[in-house]
Amino acid sequence: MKKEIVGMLLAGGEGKRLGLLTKHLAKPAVHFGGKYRIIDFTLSNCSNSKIHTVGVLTQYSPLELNRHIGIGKPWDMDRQRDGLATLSPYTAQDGGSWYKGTADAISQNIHYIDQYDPEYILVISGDHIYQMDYRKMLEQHKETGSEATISVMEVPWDEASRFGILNTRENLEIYEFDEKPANPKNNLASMGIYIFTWASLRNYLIEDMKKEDSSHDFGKDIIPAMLNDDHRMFAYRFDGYWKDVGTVKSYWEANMDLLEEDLSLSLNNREWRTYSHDSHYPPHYVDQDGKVNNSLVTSGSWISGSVNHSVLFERVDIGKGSVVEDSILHPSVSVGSDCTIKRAIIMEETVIPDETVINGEQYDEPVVINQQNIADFNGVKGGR
Amino acid sequence: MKKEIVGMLLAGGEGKRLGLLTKHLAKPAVHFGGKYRIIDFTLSNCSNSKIHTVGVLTQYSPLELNRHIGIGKPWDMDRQRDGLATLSPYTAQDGGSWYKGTADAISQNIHYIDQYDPEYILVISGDHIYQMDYRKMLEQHKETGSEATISVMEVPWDEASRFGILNTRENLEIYEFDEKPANPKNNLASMGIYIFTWASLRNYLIEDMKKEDSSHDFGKDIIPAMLNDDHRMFAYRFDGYWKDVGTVKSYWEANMDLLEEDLSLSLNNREWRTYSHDSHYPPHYVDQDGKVNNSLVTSGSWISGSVNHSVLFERVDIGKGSVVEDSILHPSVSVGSDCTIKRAIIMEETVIPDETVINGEQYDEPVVINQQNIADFNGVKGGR
Amino acid sequence: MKELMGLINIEHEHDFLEELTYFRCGAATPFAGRYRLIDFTLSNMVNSGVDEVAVFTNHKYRSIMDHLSTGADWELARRHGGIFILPPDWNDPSDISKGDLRHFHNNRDYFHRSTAEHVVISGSQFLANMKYERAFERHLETDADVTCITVPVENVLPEHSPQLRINEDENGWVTGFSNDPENKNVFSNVYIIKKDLLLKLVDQCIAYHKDHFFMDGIKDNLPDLAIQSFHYRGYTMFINSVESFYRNNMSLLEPDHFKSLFFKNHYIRTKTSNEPPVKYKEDSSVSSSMLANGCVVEGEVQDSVLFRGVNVAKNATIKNSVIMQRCKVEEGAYLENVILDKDVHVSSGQKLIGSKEKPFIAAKRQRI
Amino acid sequence: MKELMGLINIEHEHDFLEELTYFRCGAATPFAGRYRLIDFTLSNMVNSGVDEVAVFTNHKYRSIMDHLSTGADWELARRHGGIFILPPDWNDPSDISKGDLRHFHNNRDYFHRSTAEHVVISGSQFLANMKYERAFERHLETDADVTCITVPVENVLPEHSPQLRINEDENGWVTGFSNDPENKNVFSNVYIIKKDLLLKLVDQCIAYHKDHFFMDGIKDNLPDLAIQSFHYRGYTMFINSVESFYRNNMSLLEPDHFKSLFFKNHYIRTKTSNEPPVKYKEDSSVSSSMLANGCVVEGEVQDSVLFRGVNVAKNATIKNSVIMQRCKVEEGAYLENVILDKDVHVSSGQKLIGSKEKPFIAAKRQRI
Repeated sequence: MKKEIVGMLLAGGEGKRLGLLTKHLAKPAVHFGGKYRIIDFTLSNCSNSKIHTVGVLTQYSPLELNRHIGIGKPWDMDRQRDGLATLSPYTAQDGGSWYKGTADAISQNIHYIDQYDPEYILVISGDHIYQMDYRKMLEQHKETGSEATISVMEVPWDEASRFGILNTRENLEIYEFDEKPANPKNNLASMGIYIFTWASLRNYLIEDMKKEDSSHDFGKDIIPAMLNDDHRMFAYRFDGYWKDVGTVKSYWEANMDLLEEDLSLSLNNREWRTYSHDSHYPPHYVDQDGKVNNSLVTSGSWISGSVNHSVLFERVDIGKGSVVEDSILHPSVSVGSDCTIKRAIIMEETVIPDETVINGEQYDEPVVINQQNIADFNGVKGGR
Repeated sequence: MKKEIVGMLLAGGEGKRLGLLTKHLAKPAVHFGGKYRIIDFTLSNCSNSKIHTVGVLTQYSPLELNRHIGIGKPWDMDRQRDGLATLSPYTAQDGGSWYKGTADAISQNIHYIDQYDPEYILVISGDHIYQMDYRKMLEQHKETGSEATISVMEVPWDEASRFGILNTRENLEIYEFDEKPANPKNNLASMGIYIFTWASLRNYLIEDMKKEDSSHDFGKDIIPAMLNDDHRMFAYRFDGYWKDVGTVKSYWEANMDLLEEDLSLSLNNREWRTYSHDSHYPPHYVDQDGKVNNSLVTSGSWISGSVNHSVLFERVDIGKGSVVEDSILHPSVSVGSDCTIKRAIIMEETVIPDETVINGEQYDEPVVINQQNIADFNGVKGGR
Repeated sequence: MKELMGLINIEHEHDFLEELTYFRCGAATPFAGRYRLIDFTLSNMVNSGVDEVAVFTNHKYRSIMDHLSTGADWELARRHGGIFILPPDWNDPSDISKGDLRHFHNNRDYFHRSTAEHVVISGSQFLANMKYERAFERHLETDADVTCITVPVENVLPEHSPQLRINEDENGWVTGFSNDPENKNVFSNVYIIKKDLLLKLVDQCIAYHKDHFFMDGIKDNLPDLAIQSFHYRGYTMFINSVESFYRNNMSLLEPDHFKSLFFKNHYIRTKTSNEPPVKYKEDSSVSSSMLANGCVVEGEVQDSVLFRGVNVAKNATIKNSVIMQRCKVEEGAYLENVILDKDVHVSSGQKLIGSKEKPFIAAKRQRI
Repeated sequence: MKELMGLINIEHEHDFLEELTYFRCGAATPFAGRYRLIDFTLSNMVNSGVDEVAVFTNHKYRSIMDHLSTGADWELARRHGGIFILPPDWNDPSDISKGDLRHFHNNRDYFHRSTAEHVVISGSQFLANMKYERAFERHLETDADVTCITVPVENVLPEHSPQLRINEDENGWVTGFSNDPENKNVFSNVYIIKKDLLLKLVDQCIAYHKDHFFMDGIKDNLPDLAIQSFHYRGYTMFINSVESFYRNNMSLLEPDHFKSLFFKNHYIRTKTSNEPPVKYKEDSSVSSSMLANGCVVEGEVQDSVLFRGVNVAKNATIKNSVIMQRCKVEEGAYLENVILDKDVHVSSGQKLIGSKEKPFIAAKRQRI
C-alpha cells in the first residue's frame, strides 16, 4: 500500500538527565501539561498534519508508553492497513540487536518503511514540545527538490554554540552542519525534525550500518555524509514555540510556559488540538477555602488550599491551608493540610503529609519528589 | 486494578523447525487454517474463557505479529484499563536483556503482572492449535488448592517418551516431572498450559533469575523446583484436539486435520468462535471448470482448476487445468494453468507459472515453496 | 453467578426541562459539569459487571445516539454484547403492541440472544453511584420474581411525588404500590426481573392491549408475583423537573454530596473529550464550584457548575448558576441563579438574575 | 486539492424488493454474497479519499444503522469526520421544510463544520466500483456548479426507465433532463456540487415549499446553473426492482462481470464478520457460483450466489438461485430460480422452482 510520506517517531531514549522522572518510564511517556504525556504533542502534530502512517520506535521502559499509545486511537491512527505501529527491538534469524543510535533505529526497520513504498520520510523525536504543520515543511521539501530538509529555529547568537547549527546560503540551502560550534557562523539551530527523500536516505542508512566507527546518529553521521556528497539540502524555518524537555529544568520551564498568556503554542487551539486520553474523573472542585490563580487544574482534583502558578494533573488533592507555588503535581498526588510546596515536581501518587514544607527555590533545579525521597526534602515550616 | 487472573502468552519463539515459514515471521503469526494465524486459537481461547487481560510476549520478527494483534480488537481485548498488552524486550536503567527462556520472559514483566495484583496467572504458548475453556481449568485449580495446575493429555504409551510426562497420583496430584523419559511411568503429557497461584510463582521466578545455571524455562527449571519443595500441584486432563505445530510436518497435518469430519475442534462452532481479522475481498468464485472437494476455500479466491483435500487462504487463484491436492496455499498465491501441486505449502504471494509440477509426495516432509525456491522443486509434467 | 443483562427504558419519561429539552430527550440532559443524566444508570450497570445493555429510546433519540455512540467510553463497544441503542423503528403491519410494549415486542431478539437469566431495568431520572450486586444477590437468595430498589427518604421532596411508593412486610416482600405522599419508601424505578417472567408478562400485556410494562405487567400483577424490596441508602437524586434539576446541581456543590456521588464508589463514566485542563488566569477568583476541563477563567465564579469549555472573562461574575458547554461570558457580565444551555454567549456588561425557585434559563446558542 | 465530502441520500428511494424489504430499507438489501447495496456507494466514496460521509436515511433505518455501525469497516470510525448516520428525528416546531429538504435543513451542521468545498451526493441503487477523482478533477477544471455522472448504456434495460436521461452539448454542458426512453445517456444519481451552492439551493427550495432537492433545486434550475455531464464507462448496475435485483445477481456470475466489479479497482468494503473459510465436503459439486465465507457445502450448487454461513446438505441441489445468510438447505432439497432471505430453512426433499422472470422468494426466517 503506497503512502506519500511515512513518519518515524524516535521514542526509545532513556532521558537520563530527567533523573527520577524517567527512572521507570520512557521519556516520551512522562506526564506533561496537566493531562498529556510528552509524546502527545508530536503524535498530535502528525494527526493534524494528516500523516497517519507512523512507526513509533521504542526501547527504554516502554510499558506505560505502549499502553498510552496503543494502536493510536486518540490520534485517529487506528487504521486497518496503515496507522500507527510500535517498533521495538527484536530478534531475527541472525540474532538481535538493540537500537544503537537514531539512524540505527530507522535502519533496523527499513522493512517496515518499505511496505509503504513512500516518497518521503519524516523523522521526529517524541520528546519535544511544539505545534507544527509538517505538510508545510513537506511542501518546501518538494518545491526545493531537496534530498533532506531540516527544520530550524533562530536562537540568540550568544546561545548558538550550545546547538547544532546549520550554515546556509541565502536561499536556506545548507552547506555545512556545525555541532555546537565555538564560533557560530549562523544562528539557525536544528530542531531534530527531518524530511528525507526515502530512496536517498535508504542508501545512506545501509551504508552507515556497515561502518563500524559510526555512532549511527542522524546529526553526527547521516547529515554530514549527505552534505559531504553535495546533496541538495535545505533548512525549513519554524517561528513558533519549540522546546526540548531534556532536563528537569527545561521540563519545568516548558510546563510553566503553558501558563503564559501569549504563548504561540496553545492547548486551547481548536484548529490544532492536542490529543490524549481522557479519564472518567468528575470535574475538579474548588471549595470555599480554595484559591487558584495562574494555573492549570484538571478533572478529579479537589482544591481546599491555595494554588498559584502551578500545573496540576488529574486527581490531585490540595488540603486546607496548604500553599502550592511554581510546582507541577502529577496525577493522584495528595497534599495534606498546611503544607508549603514551592518549585517542586511531585511524582504520581505521592502522598504528602500535613505540614510538609518543600522549597525548591534553594536549589538550582526544581526538586523532584516521590514517596521515597520526600523526607529528604521536607523542611521546617516557616523556615523559608 | 485488581484482576482474578492474568494471561501471559509466550509468542517470542523463533520456530526454527518451521524453516522457511518462519524465516521473517514469528511462529505465532504463521498463516493457519485458511484465514487465521496460529496465535488466533490461543487468543480466542482467552476471549471465550473471558480472560481479557493478556500480556503477549514477543521477541522474534514481531512486525506482522504486532500488526495482527494490535490492541486485541478481534478478541474483544481493546479495553481501557486492562485488555491486551504487547510485551517486547526493553532496556531499563541497568541496561537491557533479551528474553532468555519462557520463565525469564515472564520474570522480566513482573511489573506488568503486578499492576493487576492477580490471584492467578495463566501461562500459555502462541503456537498450539486447540480450543479449551481455561475457566474450567481454573475451577479445578481453585478446588484442589494447587500452587500450579498443568494441563495434560493422554498420549499413546509408545509415544510417551517423546513428551514431557507428568507422573501423578490417582487424584491427579503431580509428584514427578519426566522430560522425555526413556521408560515412561505414565502417559499424561504436558501441553505447556499452566495456571499458577501468582504469589507462589512470583517467588520462584525471582529465585530463578538469580540462578546463573538456570535455563529459565518453566518445564526444565520452575516446575522441578516447585515439585522439589513439595508444593501441591495437579494435572488437568484435556480430552479435545491439541496440536503443537512445531515442524513443517505437524503444521501440514494440523491444517489437514481441519478437513476431517469428526474433529472435536471446529472452526464452525458458534459457541466457541475462532476470531481473527476479516478482509474486504469478495466471495470466492468457482467457475464452470472448477472442482472443489474436501477443502477449505476463502474470500477473494478464483477456482478454475481442481482442488482436493487442500486449504486455500484468501485471494488464491487456481488456473484452468491445474490440480491441487493435499496442499496449503497461503494468501495471494497464484497458480497458473495446467499445474500439478501435491503435498506442498506455497507461501504468500508466490506466482506459479503455467505447467509447473510440484510433487511433495517424494519427500518425507511436505515441501515449502516460495518465489525464490520454486525452480528447485519444479518437476516435469507427467513425470510423477 | 448467573448473569445479568441491562435495559434502560426511557419510553415513558417526558421531557420535563422546558427549553433544555426542546432538542434533546430528558435522559440526554447535561448534568454535573460533564455528564448526561443517562450516564449514571449506564455507569452503574457497567460497574456492576453488566456487559450488555439495551436502551429503549423514545423521540429525540439523536441526542442519545450522539452521546452514547459506540459505547466505547463505557467499555461497551464489544463484538458480542455491548450496547444496543434501539430507537423506535418498527415496520411490522401485524404488530398490535402499544406503549413501551412495542419496544419489548420488537426487540425480543435482544433478550433471546443473551444467556443471562435476569434483567436489570431502569429509567434515567434516578441518580446514584451504586452497584447492583447486592440487590442481585438478594434477588437470587430470596428467589424473587422481581426485586425493586427503593430509597427510604427522610424528607419527601417535590421530585418524589411522581414516584411510586412501596409497602412491604418484615421480610421485604412487597405488599402494595401507591402514590401515598405519606409513604417515605420511594421506588427508584430500578428493578431486577427474571427474564422468562419478563417475556411472559410482555406477551400477556400485549394480548390485553396494555401500554405500560411496569404498571400493567408488574404492579397490577402483584398478587401473582413474589416481589422483593431492596433498600438503597446511599446518596440519591431524582431529576424530573427544572426545579429539581437546578436544586440538585446546587446541592451537589456541598462537599459531602459531591464526594458521596463521585468518590464513594466507582467513577461515573461519560463520553470522553479532548478538552485541556482548566486555565486559571491571574485575576481569577473561584470558590465552592465545580469546573470541567477546557474552561478558561479570568473572572469570579461562586457556587456554580461550569461544563466543558466555558469562558469567563475578566470582571465577569457567575453565582449559583449552571453554565453548560462552551458558553462564553464576557467582561463585566453578571449572572446569578441562571441556567445557560450549550453555546450561549453573554455579552459584555449584561446582567441576568433569576430566582432560586425559578432560575433564568437560556436555550442553546442564544446570544444575550 | 480541494476536499470533497460525501452524502448518501436515500430519502426518496422506495423499498422495491417486496418480501426482502419488509423489514429493511432498499439500501440495506443484501447483494452479491456478502454486501448490501449501500456498500458500493460508500466504498466508492472512501476509496476516492472522502473521509466524511453522511447518510440521510428514511424509515426502516435500523437495518442501515446495524450494518454501518461505527463505520470502522470503511475506515470511517474517526474522532473527527467519519460517518454520520442521520435518521429522521426532528423536533423543531418552526421547521417548514418538506421531503428530503427536511434532512438538508436539519443537518446543516454537517455541511458547515467541514472545510470541504464540494459535496458528492449519491443514492444507493447505482452500483459500480469507481473512483470519483476524475469526475472531481473535471468538475474543478470546468468550474461547474454541478457535475452529474452519467452512464452511456448500450441497451436500455427495464431498470433504467425510472432514471433521468441527460442531454449535453459537445463540451459536456448539460442542456436538458428528461425521461426520454430513446436517450441512452442515463443519469446515475451521483453528482458533485459546490457546497455553497448546495446550501443556497436548500434555502431556496425550502422558501418555495419544495420537497425534492435534486428535482426542484437542480433540475428545475438548469437555466441558471452550469452543469457538467461526466461519462462513466465501467461496469455498472441499477438495482430498483426484484427483477433487476435477481438478474444482476445472475449476471455477476459471468466471470468478466465479476472481475470488472470486484477486481478492476479497489475492493468494495463491507461489514466484516467472523466466518471461517467455506468447507467443501467429499461429495460437493460447485460450478459458476460465488460463495461467501462460513458456508458448508456437501451438495450441488450451480450458477448461484451463496451468502455467509449457508449450509447445503448432501444431495441437495441449488441452481440459478440467491441464498442469503445462514440459510439451511437440507438433504435432497431442490431449488431453482429461488431467492431465500436470511435464515430460511428448507427441509429435506422440498422442491422450490421459480421462473427466471419471477423467481420464487422466501422471506426471512421461514421454514419451508
